[in-house]
Amino acid sequence: MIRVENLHKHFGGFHAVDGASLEIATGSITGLIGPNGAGKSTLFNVIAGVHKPTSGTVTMDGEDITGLPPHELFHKGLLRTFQIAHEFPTMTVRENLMMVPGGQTGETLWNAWFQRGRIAEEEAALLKKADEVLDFLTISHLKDERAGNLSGGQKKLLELGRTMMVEAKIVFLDEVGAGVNRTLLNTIGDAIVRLNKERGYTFCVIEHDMDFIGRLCDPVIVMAEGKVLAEGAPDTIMQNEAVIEAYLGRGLKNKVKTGAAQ
Amino acid sequence: MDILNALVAILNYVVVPATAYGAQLALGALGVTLIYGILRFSNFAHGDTMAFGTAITILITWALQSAGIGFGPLPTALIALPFGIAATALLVLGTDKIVYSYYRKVRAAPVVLTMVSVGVMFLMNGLTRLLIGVDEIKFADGARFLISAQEFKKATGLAEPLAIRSTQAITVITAAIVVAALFWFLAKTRTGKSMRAFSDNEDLALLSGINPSRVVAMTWIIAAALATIAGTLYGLDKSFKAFNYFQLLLPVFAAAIVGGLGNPLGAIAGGFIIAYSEVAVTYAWKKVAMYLIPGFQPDSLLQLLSTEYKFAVSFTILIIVLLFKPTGLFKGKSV
Amino acid sequence: MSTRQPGAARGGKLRAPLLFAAMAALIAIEAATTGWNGALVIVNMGLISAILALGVNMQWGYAGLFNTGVVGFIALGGLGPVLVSMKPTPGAFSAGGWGILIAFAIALVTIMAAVWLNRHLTRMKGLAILAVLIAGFFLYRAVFDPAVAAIQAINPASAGYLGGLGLPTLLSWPLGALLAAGAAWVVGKTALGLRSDYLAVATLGIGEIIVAVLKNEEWLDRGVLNVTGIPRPWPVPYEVDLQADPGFLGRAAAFGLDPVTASTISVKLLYGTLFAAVLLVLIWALQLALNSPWGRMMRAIRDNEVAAEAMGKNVTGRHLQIFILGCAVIGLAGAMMISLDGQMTPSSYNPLRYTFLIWVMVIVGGSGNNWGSVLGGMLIWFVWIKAEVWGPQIMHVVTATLADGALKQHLVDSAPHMRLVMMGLILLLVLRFSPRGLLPEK
Amino acid sequence: MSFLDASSMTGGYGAADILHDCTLKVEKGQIAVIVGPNGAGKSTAMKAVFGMLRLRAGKVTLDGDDITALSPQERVRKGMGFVPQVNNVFPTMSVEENLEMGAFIRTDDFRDTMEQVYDLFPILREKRFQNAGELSGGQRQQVAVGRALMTKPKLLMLDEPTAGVSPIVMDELFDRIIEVARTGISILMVEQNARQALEIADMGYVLVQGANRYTDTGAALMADPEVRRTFLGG
Amino acid sequence: EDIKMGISMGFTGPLESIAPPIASGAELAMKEVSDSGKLLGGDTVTPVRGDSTCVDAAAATATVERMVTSEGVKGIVGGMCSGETIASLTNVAVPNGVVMISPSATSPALSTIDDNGLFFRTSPSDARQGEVMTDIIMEHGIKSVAVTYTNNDYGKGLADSFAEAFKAKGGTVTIVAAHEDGKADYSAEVGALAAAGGDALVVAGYVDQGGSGILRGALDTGAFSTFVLPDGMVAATLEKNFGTELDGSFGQMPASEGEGKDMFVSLAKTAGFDGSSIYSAEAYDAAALMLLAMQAAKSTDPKVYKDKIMDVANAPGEKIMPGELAKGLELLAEGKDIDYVGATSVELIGAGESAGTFREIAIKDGKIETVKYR
Ligand SMILES: Nc1ncnc2c1ncn2[C@@H]1O[C@H](COP(=O)(O)OP(=O)(O)OP(=O)(O)O)[C@@H](O)[C@H]1O
Ligand SMILES: Nc1ncnc2c1ncn2[C@@H]1O[C@H](COP(=O)(O)OP(=O)(O)OP(=O)(O)O)[C@@H](O)[C@H]1O
Ligand SMILES: CC(C)C[C@H](N)C(=O)O
Ligand SMILES: [Mg+2]
Ligand SMILES: [Mg+2]
Repeated sequence: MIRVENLHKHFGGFHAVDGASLEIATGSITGLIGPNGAGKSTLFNVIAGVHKPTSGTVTMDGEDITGLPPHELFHKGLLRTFQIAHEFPTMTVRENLMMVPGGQTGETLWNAWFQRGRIAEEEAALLKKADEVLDFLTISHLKDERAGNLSGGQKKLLELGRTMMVEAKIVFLDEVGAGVNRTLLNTIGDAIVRLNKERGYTFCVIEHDMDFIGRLCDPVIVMAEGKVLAEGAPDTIMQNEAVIEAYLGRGLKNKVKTGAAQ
Repeated sequence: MDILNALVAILNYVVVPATAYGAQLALGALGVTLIYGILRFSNFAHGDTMAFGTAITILITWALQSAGIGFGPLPTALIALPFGIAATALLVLGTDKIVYSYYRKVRAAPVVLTMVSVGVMFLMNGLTRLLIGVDEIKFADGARFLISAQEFKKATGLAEPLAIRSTQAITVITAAIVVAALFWFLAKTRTGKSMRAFSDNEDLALLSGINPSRVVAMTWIIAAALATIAGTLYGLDKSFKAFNYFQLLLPVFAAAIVGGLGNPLGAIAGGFIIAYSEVAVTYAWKKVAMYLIPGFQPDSLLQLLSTEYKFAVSFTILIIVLLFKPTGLFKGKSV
Repeated sequence: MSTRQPGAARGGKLRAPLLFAAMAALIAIEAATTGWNGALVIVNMGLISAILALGVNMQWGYAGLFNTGVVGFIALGGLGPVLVSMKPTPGAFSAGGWGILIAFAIALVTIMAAVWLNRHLTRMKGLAILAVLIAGFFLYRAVFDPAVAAIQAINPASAGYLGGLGLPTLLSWPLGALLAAGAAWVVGKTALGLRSDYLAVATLGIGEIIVAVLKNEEWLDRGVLNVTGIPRPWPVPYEVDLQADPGFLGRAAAFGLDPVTASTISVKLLYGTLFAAVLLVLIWALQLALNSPWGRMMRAIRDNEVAAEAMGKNVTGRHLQIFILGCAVIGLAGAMMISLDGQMTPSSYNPLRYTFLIWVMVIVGGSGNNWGSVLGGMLIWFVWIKAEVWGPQIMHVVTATLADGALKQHLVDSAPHMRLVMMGLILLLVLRFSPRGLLPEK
Repeated sequence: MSFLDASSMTGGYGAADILHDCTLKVEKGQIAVIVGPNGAGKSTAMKAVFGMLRLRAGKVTLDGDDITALSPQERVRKGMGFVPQVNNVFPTMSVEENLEMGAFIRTDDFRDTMEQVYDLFPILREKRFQNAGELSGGQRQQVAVGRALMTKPKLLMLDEPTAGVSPIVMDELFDRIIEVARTGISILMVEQNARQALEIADMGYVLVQGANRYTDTGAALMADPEVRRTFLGG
Repeated sequence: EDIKMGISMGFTGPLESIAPPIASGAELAMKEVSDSGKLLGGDTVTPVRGDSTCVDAAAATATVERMVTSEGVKGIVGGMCSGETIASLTNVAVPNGVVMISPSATSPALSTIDDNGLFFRTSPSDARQGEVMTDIIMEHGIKSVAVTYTNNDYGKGLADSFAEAFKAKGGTVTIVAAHEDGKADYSAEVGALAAAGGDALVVAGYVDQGGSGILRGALDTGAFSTFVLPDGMVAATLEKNFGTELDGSFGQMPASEGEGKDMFVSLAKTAGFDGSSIYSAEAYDAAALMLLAMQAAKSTDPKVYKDKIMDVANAPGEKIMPGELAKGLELLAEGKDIDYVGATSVELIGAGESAGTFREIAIKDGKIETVKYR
């Protein structure tokens, strides 16, 4: 369980996160929504150790993890994806996945020189795993492509694929859906559910696609102006006036499309 | 009286020279910072661009002098300067066309452009020497001093002299004007803004209808002007020697970085920080202390570090600044 | 930073062997036209350059660390042979050695005290630290200065320094690597957090500082007075000894070689073999490392530090590791170079030759590719040396049609500067037709 | 002839073609939407229309003029505006300067256009002096669209303008796009929020592996169960 | 036969501007001998220039290696700077048994180097100059000086030997501060020197390097008005750049009494270069000595003629002046002994270096004037 208590993150005079407190229950798929600039990504970044909080604490299963560097959090089972894809551009798609698992034998120089047998075995296993993930994401034809050459959506898929390479406890997904084809997004949603059910991953998902949120998440936390605005089951949230006002809106005003010429 | 003497000593040996040197570094750093800010690479050829510009200016100065044209109390070279700038601009524009443009087109990594600039540096290096040779050249004329040491002593009756060279004054004033103009240009004018836009996101600049070749050309022309001005002022104040301009590169880069690459204000601040730290930390404070504390006769020179380490001092300060402000004092860029 | 590059290098699998064959051919042509002695001199320094380039390539090509303090680490490595293989100066250690050690201890204690205060004080922290540092500095100088003076007083014309340990020169190579690695640790701990060009200038400064120290701390290495006569490493003999050795003369005669040629060539071949052996071991180790998960991790870190950090890689730790390793390799090459030159001249360490030229080698060879670095090292060194000859020759051709006169005279006089022009031209040509280097990273 | 007529475009980044005989057309004042799986070549097609990709075959005409050989910035002057999918702001320039750069080719007074953009995206007015690089993902997207609107283009091309923006802003954006179209500006956009987009589209293109798979009016595509299932997420 | 002779100088690098006249000096002697047609019955001499860079030991070694092994030079005039000279001497010249005569490498270390009798120099060791300078300063009644030197083996060696000699004679040295050549600015050095004070400033530097920068700064700020200028500082550029500002300053340089130098300067003038430039005359003598020794040994083999160099350089024998090389060759051919005087009154002592006669100079009305020789 992740517990965030009275968290503040200030950029200069600007309070991007302004006293947010929330909990992500173990085993849940928690949705995090809110207007652009509400501080969602900033909150993620603070939890994941990219930013140091101005004040407040983050605990994971009772352990204080505030301000730990990202790589340590990774080894505690806390993974995250980035809103703007952070691929390794000059490496192949497959390598992008294979580099993920921690504690690989071949990651120390000594072993790289003197434990080559063991490394070969591990690599074979990793390769298989990576190919499975690529298959799942429908991009296995790109496995030897430089990741930098992927299309915008493909990069997002790769981003998600990395979290599937290891046994994680909790995964933070920052808008995996943005730019991803909706059909594929449905498949991704299914996968998230499956990982959640079968492997017991906890998810925290930022997403602006309300269909996706509605289908996957319970509970949903709404942030606005750096604070938690509302929290609850998706249905109730979507009825919440404040949420509609600040975030959901009431649909298109120009229902009728009238082109000038036709 | 002794307090005045101490003050004058500090002025004469620390403040005046460091200010002039700082302004010289700042002018050089402006050019480096501009290229870095807009074309996104560290231009190692800048020192040699300065040398080339100065060489041309000198040749024209000589021509003017032999034609009997002068500039009153000011150095003749100032009249020649615009011509030097024009020639240098042509040279760098040509270089850009023949060399750099290709790498921009293929979007080579910045370090490749930096290496390319090393190649250009070698070439320009040779070119300048072919043009004007390797000897030391003095081309300053006009009045040498604003205040000369002897006059000052006579006028004030102080034991310590104070001298301000006219070139020092010209350098400081020019630096102030140039930085203000550049700052205004980049922040307020359409062309200036389009240059910054280009530096931020080349593709998007293209999509906004900004003509990249124009931006690049403008950048080079301004850089050429800055280099020629910096080089000529430096040469007027000291003397011209092709090799020294290459050596100038190091403190110039240090200055640009301390201030924050890509930021004109930073270049100025950086220039002064480097200059003052070099002069002040290695200054022997003995005389000043003796003036201030009557009867004090120290054995040592009261010098924190010997002058051998003056470069080390400025770089140590640079490193300390960077540790606390990783992109320089004025929040520079990093590619 | 955009990484899109023009079409992949042509030549595919055969490219590397072909280019190395071409390099070999260049050397062979050089040997055929100017003799093996000259060619071997170039080869030997070329091998050292290749190792230097490998070290820089580890830092830049593997991890994206822009180290422009190469010259400093080469110089530090060069200190290795001085400290190991020179004879100790009699009486120097007892005169001032202890004083210097005590001074260093004082410095260490001062710094530790400052760090302790920094951690444990809350009020008046800055003031207290400043006071401790200043007091420590003066105490240090008070102990250090007389000790240095005492050492320098001993036979200043030819000694005036502590001297070395009088041990075999080969031992100095690992020591050179260790010295550089130690400095790299300190530098890395402080400066590695900086980004690209800022790290570049910080290391540039550090390189200058190291060289300044070597130039001015005469008790250590005689400073600008240079240490000469550094013994050769085993098994390299002296030519004059060979020329006096009847056995050798006999063998030389059997080959139909005159003693001078035979001896000079044998010495160079021996050096070359030693250097090549070191290079091969390094290449083997580096290739294995680069193609292992370790190498993959390094490339990931280079590509995107933030993402690598999020994927559980300790970016700072790895940066430090690769920085230290790269510097160690550079230091090793620095030590080898000094035992080839037989002398340590601190003032010769200028950044143009020992930082930029090495960088040119890495970039021209193809950053991220070990074999590229080797090729770049050999080729650029070859060019650097040959440009000295080619420059005037070109000038000669250029001026051949000119009438005698001031212009021609001026041009002919400027011929030596064609060396720089040549160098620039070749660099630009290589980068123009192969912007990712001759052997690009795959 | 259509206002924009990009026909039979074939080409790619390197040796292999990404686009295969791809055709896109937009009438004056109409909205055309491109949908398709990730990596189908939608962005590539947009770049091709805008002249950022060398075509091996095909032809692009705008308002009857052949512009196939023009450079991107010449096309801007011809009245085309483009919001790329990624890297679509000037990160170290302020929001206001970003908008000014959008109006770079304009010589008239663009104050009122800027006011309109601020009215459309009020958050941008608040952040007008902040650097665009410091904005949240969705805010940047708003800057990007705002910048393109500043050009007052005749043809506005948008590559996934709503990726990462909140529902309320997405609605506003589509509303605004409709209004823009009503003033006679043609719109060509790529969308993954395909259902919302097709709702307002006059014309829809489904692109698969660089080729036109389905082409029809937006409503017709929405109605096609096959299209819905395979490309629009049900 | 055509004899090739190497000239290894720093044509590029920090001393690039003083290298050409040195090389021209050497070439003048070679041309003179060639034209005379009297060397070993009509041999000609071809100079081979090489760039030693002055600072890069490896590059200098490669350059000299090329001269020796591929060009087959029979002797080398060079190197120019002491460090680079030591490197090419021990790494190339000694192993290959080639004679090197340096006109300008003045480090005391070269006096004791293990050279198999192959190395000579036509300039004196800096150890000697320090003593001479002390005497001159003392005679001016100056008891307290500040010293600045160019931070290399030459500057440091000279400054050290001077400081020692000066203190031994009861003088006070207020500060000994190095300056790096080719730097942008010398305010810090001038400031430190001024603060230390003294009646005169000794500038052991190079005239078209940092030395001038220091002079400029010290003059402009009024820090010093009297300067002591050793060899590296005495050159025509001094007159040109400082004019009368240096009036009252003085100094010394290795050079000797007699008309040799003047004859050389006028020869140089005809040949189109500045013979009064530093070490130019020494280079002429270096080349001349080598060629005369060949004649004396009747061999171009360095291992043979190296033993004749001291003979032709020193008495007894007929004195040979610059421009009289033909005469020297004739005499040697006849089996007579010569005493080469040359442009710098060559007298080789000890391990084959110039004995060190010095010319004391003073600056009056903006001109360098010879006071006397000592
Ligand atoms: N480095 C920074 N410097 C200054 N302000 C920042 C910085 N990073 C973010 N902000 C500000 O903090 C606020 C919150 O940003 P954040 O990225 O967390 O929003 P978000 O909720 O993720 O929005 P979106 O849904 O659009 O991604 C924004 O207003 C943004 O301008
Ligand atoms: N710069 C590039 N170099 C090489 N190949 C590229 C490059 N950019 C894209 N590609 C390839 O071209 C194909 C089409 O890419 P494009 O960006 O047009 O897709 P898209 O339809 O826009 O997808 P998305 O919906 O994910 O943005 C992809 O397979 C991608 O891998
Ligand atoms: C050219 C000379 C001034 C060199 C100097 N005498 C030296 O030994 O380094
Ligand atoms: Mg966000
Ligand atoms: Mg796309």
